[in-house]
Amino acid sequence: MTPPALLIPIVLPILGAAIAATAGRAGHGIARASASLGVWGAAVAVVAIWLPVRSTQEISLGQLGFGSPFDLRLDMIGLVFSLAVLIPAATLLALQPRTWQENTVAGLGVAAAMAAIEAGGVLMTAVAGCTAATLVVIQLDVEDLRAPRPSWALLLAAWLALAWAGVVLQVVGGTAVYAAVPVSAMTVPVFALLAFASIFGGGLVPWRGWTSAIWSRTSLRAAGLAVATLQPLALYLFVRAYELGDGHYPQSWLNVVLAAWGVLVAFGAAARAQAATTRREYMAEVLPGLAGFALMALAVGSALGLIAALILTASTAIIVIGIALLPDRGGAPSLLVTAAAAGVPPGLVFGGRILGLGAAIEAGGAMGLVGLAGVATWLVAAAAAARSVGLPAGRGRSAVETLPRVAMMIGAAMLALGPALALAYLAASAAAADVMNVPALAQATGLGTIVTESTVVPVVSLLGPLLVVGAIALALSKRTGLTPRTGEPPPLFPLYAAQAAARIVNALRRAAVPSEYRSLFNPRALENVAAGGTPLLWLASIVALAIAVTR
Amino acid sequence: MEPELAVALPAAGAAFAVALRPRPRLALILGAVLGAGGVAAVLLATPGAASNLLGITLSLSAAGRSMLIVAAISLAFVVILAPVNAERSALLRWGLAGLAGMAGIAAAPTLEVSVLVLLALVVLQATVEGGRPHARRLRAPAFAVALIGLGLVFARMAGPPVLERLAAVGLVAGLTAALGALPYMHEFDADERTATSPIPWIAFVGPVLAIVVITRTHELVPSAAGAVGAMLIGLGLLNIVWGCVAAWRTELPGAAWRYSFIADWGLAMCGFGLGVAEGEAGALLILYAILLTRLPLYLWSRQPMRERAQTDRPVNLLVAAALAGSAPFAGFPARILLLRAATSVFWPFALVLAAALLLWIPSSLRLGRTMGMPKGRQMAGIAVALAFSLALGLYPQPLLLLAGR
Amino acid sequence: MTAVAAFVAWIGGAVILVADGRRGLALGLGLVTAAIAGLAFAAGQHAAAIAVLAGGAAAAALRLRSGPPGWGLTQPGSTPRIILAIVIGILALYFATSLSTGDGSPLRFAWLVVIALSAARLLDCEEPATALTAAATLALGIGAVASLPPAAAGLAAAIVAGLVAAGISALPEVRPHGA
Amino acid sequence: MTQALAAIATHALALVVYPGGITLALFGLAVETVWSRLSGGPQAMPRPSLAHPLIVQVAVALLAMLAAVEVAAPFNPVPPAERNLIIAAAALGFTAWAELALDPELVAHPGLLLIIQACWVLSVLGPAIEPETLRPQVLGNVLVPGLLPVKVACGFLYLLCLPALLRLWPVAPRADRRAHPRFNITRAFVWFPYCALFTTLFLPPQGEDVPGMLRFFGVTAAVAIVALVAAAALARRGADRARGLYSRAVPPYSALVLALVVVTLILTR
Repeated sequence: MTPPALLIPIVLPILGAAIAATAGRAGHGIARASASLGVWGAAVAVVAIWLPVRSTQEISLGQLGFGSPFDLRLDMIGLVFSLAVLIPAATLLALQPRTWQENTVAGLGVAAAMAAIEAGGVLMTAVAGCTAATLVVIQLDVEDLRAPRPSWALLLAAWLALAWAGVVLQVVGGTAVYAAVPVSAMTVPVFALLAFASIFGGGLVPWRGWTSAIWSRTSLRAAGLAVATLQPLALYLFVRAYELGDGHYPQSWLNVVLAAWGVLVAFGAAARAQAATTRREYMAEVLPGLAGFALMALAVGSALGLIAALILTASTAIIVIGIALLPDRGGAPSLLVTAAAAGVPPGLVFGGRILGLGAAIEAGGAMGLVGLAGVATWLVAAAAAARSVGLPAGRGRSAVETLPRVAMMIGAAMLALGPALALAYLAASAAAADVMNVPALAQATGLGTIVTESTVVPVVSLLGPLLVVGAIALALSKRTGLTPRTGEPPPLFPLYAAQAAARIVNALRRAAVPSEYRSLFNPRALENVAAGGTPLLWLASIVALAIAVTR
Repeated sequence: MEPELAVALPAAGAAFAVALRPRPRLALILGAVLGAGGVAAVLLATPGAASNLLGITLSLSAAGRSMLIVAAISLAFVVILAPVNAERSALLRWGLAGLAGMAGIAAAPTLEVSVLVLLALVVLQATVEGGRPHARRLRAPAFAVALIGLGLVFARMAGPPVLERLAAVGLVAGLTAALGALPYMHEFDADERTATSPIPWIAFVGPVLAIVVITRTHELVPSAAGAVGAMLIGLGLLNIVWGCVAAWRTELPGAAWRYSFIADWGLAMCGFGLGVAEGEAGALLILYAILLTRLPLYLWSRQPMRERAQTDRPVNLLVAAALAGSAPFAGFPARILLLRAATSVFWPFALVLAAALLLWIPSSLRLGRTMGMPKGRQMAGIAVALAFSLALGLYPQPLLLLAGR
Repeated sequence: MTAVAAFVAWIGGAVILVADGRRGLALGLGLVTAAIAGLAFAAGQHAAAIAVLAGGAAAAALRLRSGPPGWGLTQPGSTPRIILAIVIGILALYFATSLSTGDGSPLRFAWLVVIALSAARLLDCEEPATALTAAATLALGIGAVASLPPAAAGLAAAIVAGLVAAGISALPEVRPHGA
Repeated sequence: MTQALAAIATHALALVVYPGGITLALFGLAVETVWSRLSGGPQAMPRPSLAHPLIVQVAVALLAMLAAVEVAAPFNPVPPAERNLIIAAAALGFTAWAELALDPELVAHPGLLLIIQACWVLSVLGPAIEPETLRPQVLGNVLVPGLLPVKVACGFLYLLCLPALLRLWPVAPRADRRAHPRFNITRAFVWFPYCALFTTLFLPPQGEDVPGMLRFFGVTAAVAIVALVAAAALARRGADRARGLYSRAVPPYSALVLALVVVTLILTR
């Protein structure tokens, strides 16, 4: 493969979107096929480009004009995140019906996300990421204008923050290209900007952020794609931050703060999930919870943590498909997807969380305490998942956009994939080596076991038999208790903080200038004065300017 | 002789178009040919090379030349895909007159001559029949000319440094007044024809004028560069905040569009005020975007605004994204350049700027809706405007190179 | 000589600021033209002086064609304008003589008063003829700044200024046609 | 390949026979029988259908097996290096929620149970933070004076939580209106992992010989007895007192333990 091939994974979804836009008017089927084929093509292309070489490939296509070179790069980290974006997007585009406009915008959004991942520098990632975010917002609005969606301003702020981080790197270090930034340029302010971009761009917040809110939409076609596109991008930035800092964040306390934030995100999601009144509300909290755990693992700062984060990110990418295709009603599909997402053993999420939390505790100190909180949070999430089985369905979704059997297969596959954790670990450790020094211990892992600092996790030999025994036992068991129960189960604990926050927000929204003072501030009068061509204002302004500059 | 032709050919085109008003098609053809000749002259002109064919030395700077080219592209594109209710020959007539004036402003040997050309343009525009009284239409732009004139007088005076600063006040305030930005906003009637409204100043002539005035100001009052920068940034921020908030909250959609131009100008003023190459490049990008995207979109929004048709289709949202400066459109790289400039000069300003950049979103969503449900030529026009914005956003290098950046 | 010319320029500008009739406006324009031409002569810029004189004279003459009839010099409500003219004169004197240094105070005074008084007139008029006269005066003032030392544009600027001034006065009056 | 198959075979053996499946079932049934007698419940063990067990029982048994193989029982086929505390904690933690999901009648006051479970997690993982290890037997072997207060405090907390986690407290589920506690087969599966985990974490490991094995099971049984006695005492005092203890006493005590963990962490660094 020649380096220009790196353009293919970006171009193919654009091509698919273009065909969807031009030929899609003839029938939504053509649009659906072209958009999904474009994205599938990109996924295949990414693998085909990387496999023959199995090392980083780069291409530089000159300057773009705003201080950023048009550099593309595909390394193992890029490959992992590309697939984390492309596979769920391609699957959802293929399986769910959409209008040609939705297909077009979705295809373009995926292309932008690919460009963000393949970008060789921070600035290009910012431009491409902002494009992806913009297209996600448009896609959500096209689907349903009045339904909840992420705040455009917040997303723009996030990507602008990343752009600012890029320009700071340029000013301080002379370049914002990932591979060339001097370690000294990766300062705490730069990291803070990057973290802001990541947290708000990906909705990684402990309160009910957009990743939860969009799940209250009537249709979840765009919501699934939105999370599948933007959430991995957010985590990707934190991974690249390691590369910028030569395997470290600028200060070790940043790791602790970020990991604690990750646990808070997961706890927030779990707390809301356990108080959900419908199954839809519960499902809304699954992905933020998964992202929170991935963030926590990522922030540990060790190779094991990063590997766990990559495994969790990949798992989340698959679970997104299941959730997006799941009907609101209960039953085996719902139970399996919920169990897989909650990290029930021997699933892949279980393995990822074991590694991530283990990495935190093995790191010791404050990080150990964060790990402890992480385990507790996991159990809260498990309790919420258990409670969700008895919840009523919610508002219900159009049957056309749900595929319970596919969702059930995904859930079952995610549970059965636990024994493949070692394989995932191998791939993730190869990817982690792109951004940090992976100790020989971690690299020397065989196909069956994972060696951590203090233990060895016998993945295949332990989880394999467990899976087999479990499958046989479950096949023989009597299925009772899976039917929806009457009455909504009470929350495990009330959300006092959320209620207080909601009260404050409502009070702020209702806040208005008291009527007796309204005459003091009359925007229309102010506009009339400013825009009325008032010579007195002009003269006063000149005097003010003269005084200001001659003082 | 390219600069002379760059002025003369569009001027002749405008004159023919006026003279041939009863025969609009002929007027259109002749105007287009002469206008194309003028643009060819601009294209062939070597930046910085002087020509003295008429006893007056004319030369085009790289930035001025690039802005003229972009303005010509904008004009051609607006004329070709003219809004349904607009008469193409009228658009071309006024566009060519403006282009001739802009070429004159850009090619003039001194700022005084540029300002005289501007005054001629101001009076010519005020002479066209419009909705507002003649004297009122003349007032603000002519006052701008007077302010620049006073600035020039102070710049010519020998004496203490305060004189240079006063000169800077005159020049900067004059430029702001010529554009119609805050606090020197021109009277605006949303129903007025575009040609006679303040929009041409802020959206068509303004970019070239700003380049000329700012370049000359740095030459005339070099020791007051700090004061010039401070004033531009101060006024820029004022215009950003006011423009964005007013574009969002004001009652009439037409006025909202005008405020949106003001907000963009605020950004450009900040870019020029920062006084570093990246800032100027960012400001230039904003000005290109005004000419190639915001102005054409404004023109195509006028008919739906009259019909009070507001929709939220994908195209409206794309327009909103382009106007808001979101990636991948032109505003985003411009903002990156501005942030870089601000970071290298005084990073807290970058923070203020970054926060201010978010103010564009609500107003842009509103403006996007005013495009109605575009069809036919309007749809094509909007698509081309968005394509220009996209090209500028993804690959601004060629235009910035054209401007010598 | 130059001081007298500068004083005449102020008188001319003041007349334009105060006058509402076409004759008054033409007179003011004529006085300003004469003053600037005189200053140009005094500075040795003969060709420029002629250009300004020609353009200004034509503008003044053309002004007589249109606008409110009569002189209109002492219309009710003109007192503030008279005071403004005096204030502008005093301020210009301060800037031209006290604040700035070097030769050519009358020249500086003339520049300042012509431009400031025409700007003041532009801000306070509703009549097209008055506004156009102020604009023509402004053109002459800026032309003077460009054509006289220490600026380098010389004759070209004077010709452009003369042409613009004459052209402005030649334009027809426009009345609003409604929205 | 042979090694891999051997590893699979030994782990399968551990899961199904010892210390998993059969072992935990025998241990649990014995203890549960004692508890049934103590609490005045049915004297005879119900006969679950081995051909078609209830799904909740299967799920809990699988989780309990996974937890059981992580304990430091002598002759455990799973090598000591391959045992992991988080797997044990997570698997045991999930048992309660598997019951809530599949048979909510089994779970009383899930909210309070969640709080107790959080306290229990602290008691399990608290001692692991300073040594930075996840091997359960290593933690059991820690006898550093500086870490002993944490270990003792966590051990006590573990024992405090045990009756609630095993649902031995006199707090009945809303749907369960029986006068006496029923013979709980699902609970029988978790007796061994809970008690053996305590033995593993808070007492030094026993030798890999028969006396060591007897000692291990003796201590584990003693832990079960402590839990039974505590549960009986709670039963006598009534549901309200039990709820009061677990909602007003155990969480503050856990906070103290957490503070102790933090202070120890600071002092040892």
